[in-house]
Amino acid sequence: MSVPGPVLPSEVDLTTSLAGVSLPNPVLTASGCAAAGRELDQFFDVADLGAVVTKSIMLDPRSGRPTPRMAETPSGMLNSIGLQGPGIDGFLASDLPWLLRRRARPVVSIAGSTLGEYAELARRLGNTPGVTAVEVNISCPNLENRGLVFACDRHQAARVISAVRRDTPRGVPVLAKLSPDVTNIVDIAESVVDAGADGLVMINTLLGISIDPETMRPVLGGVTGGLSGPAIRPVAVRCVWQVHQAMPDVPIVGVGGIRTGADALEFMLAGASAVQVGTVIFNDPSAPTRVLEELRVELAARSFKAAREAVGFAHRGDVPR
Amino acid sequence: MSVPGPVLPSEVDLTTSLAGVSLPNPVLTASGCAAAGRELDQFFDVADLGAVVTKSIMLDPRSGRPTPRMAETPSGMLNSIGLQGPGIDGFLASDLPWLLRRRARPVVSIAGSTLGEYAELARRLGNTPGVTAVEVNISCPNLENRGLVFACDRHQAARVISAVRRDTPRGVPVLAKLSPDVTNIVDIAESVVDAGADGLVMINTLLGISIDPETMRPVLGGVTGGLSGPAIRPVAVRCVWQVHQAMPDVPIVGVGGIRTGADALEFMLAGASAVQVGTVIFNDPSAPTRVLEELRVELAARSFKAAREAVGFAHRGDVPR
Amino acid sequence: MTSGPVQVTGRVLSLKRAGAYHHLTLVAEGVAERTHPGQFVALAVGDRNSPMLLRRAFSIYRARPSGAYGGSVEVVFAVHGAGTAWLSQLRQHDEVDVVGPLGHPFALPKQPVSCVLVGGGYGSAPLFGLADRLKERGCAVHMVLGAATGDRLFGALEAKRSARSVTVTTDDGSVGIEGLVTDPLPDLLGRTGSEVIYACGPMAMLRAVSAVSAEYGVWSQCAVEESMACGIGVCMTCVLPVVGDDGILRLTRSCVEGPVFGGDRVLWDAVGTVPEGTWGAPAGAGH
Amino acid sequence: MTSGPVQVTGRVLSLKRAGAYHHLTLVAEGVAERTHPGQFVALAVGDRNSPMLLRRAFSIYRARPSGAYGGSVEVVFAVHGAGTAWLSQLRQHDEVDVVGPLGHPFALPKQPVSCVLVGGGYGSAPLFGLADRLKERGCAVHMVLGAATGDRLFGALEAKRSARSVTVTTDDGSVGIEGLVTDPLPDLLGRTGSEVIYACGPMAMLRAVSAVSAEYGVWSQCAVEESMACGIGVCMTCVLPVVGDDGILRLTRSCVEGPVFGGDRVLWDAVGTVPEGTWGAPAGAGH
Ligand SMILES: Cc1cc2nc3c(=O)[nH]c(=O)nc-3n(C[C@H](O)[C@H](O)[C@H](O)COP(=O)(O)OP(=O)(O)OC[C@H]3O[C@@H](n4cnc5c(N)ncnc54)[C@H](O)[C@@H]3O)c2cc1C
Ligand SMILES: Cc1cc2nc3c(=O)[nH]c(=O)nc-3n(C[C@H](O)[C@H](O)[C@H](O)COP(=O)(O)OP(=O)(O)OC[C@H]3O[C@@H](n4cnc5c(N)ncnc54)[C@H](O)[C@@H]3O)c2cc1C
Ligand SMILES: Cc1cc2nc3c(=O)[nH]c(=O)nc-3n(C[C@H](O)[C@H](O)[C@H](O)COP(=O)(O)O)c2cc1C
Ligand SMILES: Cc1cc2nc3c(=O)[nH]c(=O)nc-3n(C[C@H](O)[C@H](O)[C@H](O)COP(=O)(O)O)c2cc1C
Ligand code: FES
Ligand code: FES
Repeated sequence: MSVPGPVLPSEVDLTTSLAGVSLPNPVLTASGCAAAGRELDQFFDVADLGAVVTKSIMLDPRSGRPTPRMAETPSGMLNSIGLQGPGIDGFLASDLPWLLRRRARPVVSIAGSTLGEYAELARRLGNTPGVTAVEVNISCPNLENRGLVFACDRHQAARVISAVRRDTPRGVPVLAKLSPDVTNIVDIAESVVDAGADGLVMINTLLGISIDPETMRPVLGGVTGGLSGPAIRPVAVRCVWQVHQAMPDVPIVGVGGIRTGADALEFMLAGASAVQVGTVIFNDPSAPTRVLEELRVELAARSFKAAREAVGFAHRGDVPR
Repeated sequence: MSVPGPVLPSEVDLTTSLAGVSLPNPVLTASGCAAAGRELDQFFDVADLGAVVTKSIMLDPRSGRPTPRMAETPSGMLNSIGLQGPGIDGFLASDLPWLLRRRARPVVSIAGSTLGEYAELARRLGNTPGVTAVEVNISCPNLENRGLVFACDRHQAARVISAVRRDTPRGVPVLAKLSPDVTNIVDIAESVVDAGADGLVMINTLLGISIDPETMRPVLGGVTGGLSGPAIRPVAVRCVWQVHQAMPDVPIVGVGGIRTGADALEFMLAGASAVQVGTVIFNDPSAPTRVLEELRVELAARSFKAAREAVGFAHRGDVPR
Repeated sequence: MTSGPVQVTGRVLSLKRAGAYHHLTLVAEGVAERTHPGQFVALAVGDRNSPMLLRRAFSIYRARPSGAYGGSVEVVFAVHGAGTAWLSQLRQHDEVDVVGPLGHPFALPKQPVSCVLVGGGYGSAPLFGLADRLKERGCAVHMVLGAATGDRLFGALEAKRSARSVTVTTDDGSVGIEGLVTDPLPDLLGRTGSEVIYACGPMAMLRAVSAVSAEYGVWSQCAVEESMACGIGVCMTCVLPVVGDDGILRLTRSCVEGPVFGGDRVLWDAVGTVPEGTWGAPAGAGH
Repeated sequence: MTSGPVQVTGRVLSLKRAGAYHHLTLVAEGVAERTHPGQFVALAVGDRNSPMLLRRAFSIYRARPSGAYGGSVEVVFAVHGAGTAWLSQLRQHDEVDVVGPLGHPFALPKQPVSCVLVGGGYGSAPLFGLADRLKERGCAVHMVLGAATGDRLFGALEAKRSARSVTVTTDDGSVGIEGLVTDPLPDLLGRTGSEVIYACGPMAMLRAVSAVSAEYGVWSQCAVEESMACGIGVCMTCVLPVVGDDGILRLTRSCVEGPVFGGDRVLWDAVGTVPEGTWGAPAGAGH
């Protein structure tokens, strides 16, 4: 680590490298919590972030699930949006050009119901300049395999990633976003890395249910939903820790319940090179840039001259307790 | 359901049946959150509860893990106690007789590191009168199988349950306590039921990590810990829902983040015949009896004349939304 | 007038009871000058570690760009769950994080026509600012305020100062006419020759108002209340089935494209479903 | 005197600054009459939905079984994290759920011997009640209070009224003698012929006090501060290695079997480990 000594927050080098692509800083938005950046740009300049991760985009327009689509839970929430969106054509026509005009770095999240859809999405994106990275949301039911979620099966997960990797230009990293709802996250991580993932994003939401005390039926139109927010942070940090421990050289983007710069630092210490702010944006639309500024202060307070030095720091046995 | 109409809380029939054993009410303590009942008896009469579930007991005395053993997290906590306890002899000599003298109904939780240990524990308990039920904590590392947790493998889980069932007297139900850290909870549930489990307890804690911002190392002496508390409630309710949906006739005890009577009702609506109050005891030592009284009021407010009628109610499609 | 929302730390100037409701005045710089009637604010509830992550949305009752203490916004709310319970415990000078103004305001008629403003419960709150604007344009304003019980009426007295005529209904008849807020509408439309109905209140009321306006061939503007996680358009939780200007039925975000919609554009009966024909609906999806 | 803890809804009677600390007085029925010096209370922080589930433990500074407003307990605390920050924002009449008194109190000598009471930072709080009891038994009381800086000393003035002699140390020398609280001990033990040391403060201080008492052959009673999830003995988080009366080394709950332990019974250097030979330790376990 850096020689201990007073470091000013303004002096901290925040640049990070995301599987070969360099970013001005390690704070990103989480997919589905920032749409395509436009609305947040009313609260801060989206180009100030390391990158903007878009809502997962599918091949065709999607209506999503019936409402209610959310339930608040202790320090978290459940959502069941069902990937509502304009489809890849609408996205490429409107959202992506806007992000590029604003000089933001777009990480495009893609989702599919079949292997073929993922491949087709990768091809369409591959022909489009300006994409900083592709994030592959594999927490989707596989319609060709009894609706089992791709991310919950090492082979299905690997097939998606290798299909996407094949059709994505060399310089554009492919990031696999993993689900925590598995017996062995390291096993899935190894499988997608073997299949060509340049980095990992952890974690997607946990499957949950909330029952409405008035109707006495599940709150969500979709019955089950994804649990997110600070409630799940210990699970997310654990996933990052385990996978970094097993594969210290694989870049990891940490996500799950980040509310403050201290939370972001926790993920970096556990092994994340970058982080994403998700649900907390609903609580505080300025959260991504606030977290970034707080992270800078936290790093300086611990005499880190560069954010990179903090990555995986908690694994080093030589640190005195 | 009962004919809608005003029901007084005092009129609600709270009796429940736990895999054949009848209990005066459906509110229990969660293993490891109530020791063996003695300390809580200072705050309420432990015989007022449906049952007292003891801290998981092992064959031999156990020192447990080094401290720190806890970390507070948003609406939850991590613990890594490491099953500290007196061993079965100490338990049978002191804790069990005390519970019986107090006329409480003891559900004895057992834990082992090998199949043989579980079997031996069952034999020792089988010879002891007064045990209301045996709860089998299978969220332990299997020392004979690379330390893999029994509850995370359908075969290992089933082997433990069938060994315990074999040596437990007929009239004493064997309850399998499941871990949520699996890809498919229904699969594990089916496997242990096939192996002879008379009922299921869901859920044990989720695996998590918290990193200390000061030392920049994991807070817990044991590095990873179990996440519990209201934060995990949506995951616990989901597990109960899924398993009740798949096996509506298998008795389920719901546990995970219950703080109020409304929370207890949520578990019952999802399919639990009884519930356990755990972490919230640390927040409020009177919580088990408070939850019981609140549950009574919630049931009456919904015109349930008996707690039994609420079990699985949220699954009934005919309920108007 | 500046547009787009701001995020500011508001301070409680006052919190008063108003019948069954609470009337909260927040000093919140920059919000009032941007506000148009029908817009709302989203308030964070609890402190920085609050277990309640989602903001609570409230219609703006009054917005004063400047005052002795700086610009302020006022909301009227009912205690419903833990978030509004927290708000009801606020004390003077306490801080509340405010995002606003949010959403699409009521559209105003170009001509000085007669208008009927219908409010259910606290739904009357945004109608007073609207009434002022309409009167500035020379419109005649008639108000119909309804509630389940008398203490859940909001602003009936103020309405007398604001509107040319005021009709009050309660379900239990404790105040005004016994019945629903829509009962007097046909008669009032006829008597006043009104060409627009503005409405804010529960979904069932909005659906009924839309039906009346369809039947009587008047234009309607309804402010809806859907569960919102973000209030700013990024989460997609707050959608309902709305037919766009292009005739296409979409699940439309009520926080940014609403909360005010033309009553004829919303498929009221299909709220909570994905109706057949919705843009992007899975083939053969019903509900 | 009744024994065993109670759980009651306390009410804030006052909250005052005391140097770097806050001095909180709670009206809490039934707690004071059960309290012995060295015991503590566990306070719930936040409201019924608080994201902070674990109670915070505080030594009882004063306990008055009755008063103008009923029985009260007083604690002195430093703002450390979110829970103590919440406590520091309490206002008069606010409610706080109190469980107490908890834990094993200081053991009192049977003979009227001379005693040295050592307090580090807010650790001096429980020593005043102790001093009163000791004096009732005819013991001479000498106090040594230390802290990092002057504003972190608690009760130095009160000590002058309470004790026969008072020695004050600060790490920075801003008040009293520059140095550690243990520095004056050898001299004081010699001068006063004391046979017991009572101590409350950080672990490192308690370890040093125990070493001094071992060296000088005096008995010591140390009140420890381990992270506690429940405070009542059900969770097993608060353990530390202690040798029992039977000579067996166990990981012992500091909330019920402590917080006061004989200084010679605690393996101070092994806190945070499972030392070889601990009852139930896995064979060959070191740390
Ligand atoms: C555009 C808009 C304007 C509104 N204006 C007002 C107003 O002027 N006065 C007023 O009293 N209420 C108004 N509401 C409703 C108000 O937002 C809810 O009563 C409030 O969010 C309930 O929060 P709670 O914590 O008390 O309830 P809880 O049930 O604990 O809330 C849990 C979650 O559900 C959401 N929720 C619950 N009920 C509603 C609801 N009716 N509408 C939307 N979200 C809900 C909450 O925002 C929260 O995220 C408005 C809602 C919207 C969308
Ligand atoms: C028997 C006993 C007596 C105590 N007496 C006093 C006293 O008189 N005055 C005083 O200021 N403090 C005292 N403490 C310490 C006090 O409990 C902690 O400062 C307080 O819990 C910190 O809470 P927080 O929310 O501010 O910090 P956080 O760091 O946010 O707390 C997180 C968790 O860690 C626990 N924790 C953090 N620090 C400590 C600590 N030092 N000791 C135990 N648990 C900790 C908290 O209880 C909580 O569960 C005592 C502790 C014990 C065990
Ligand atoms: C409303 C909502 C919508 C989401 N949509 C997506 C999505 O489209 N694709 C995806 O990969 N993750 C999606 N997520 C998951 C988040 O990106 C993130 O992985 C998860 O919420 C955990 O992070 P958080 O706790 O910071 O929100 C969504 C989460 C929420 C709350
Ligand atoms: C401190 C602590 C100790 C626990 N010990 C055990 C145990 O010994 N055996 C067991 O089966 N579960 C144990 N658990 C898990 C609980 O019984 C329960 O399954 C889990 O905490 C979820 O419920 P809760 O959120 O209500 O606490 C423990 C939990 C905690 C917090
Ligand atoms: S509330 Fe989030 S998009 Fe409307
Ligand atoms: S704090 Fe729970 S046993 Fe001591």
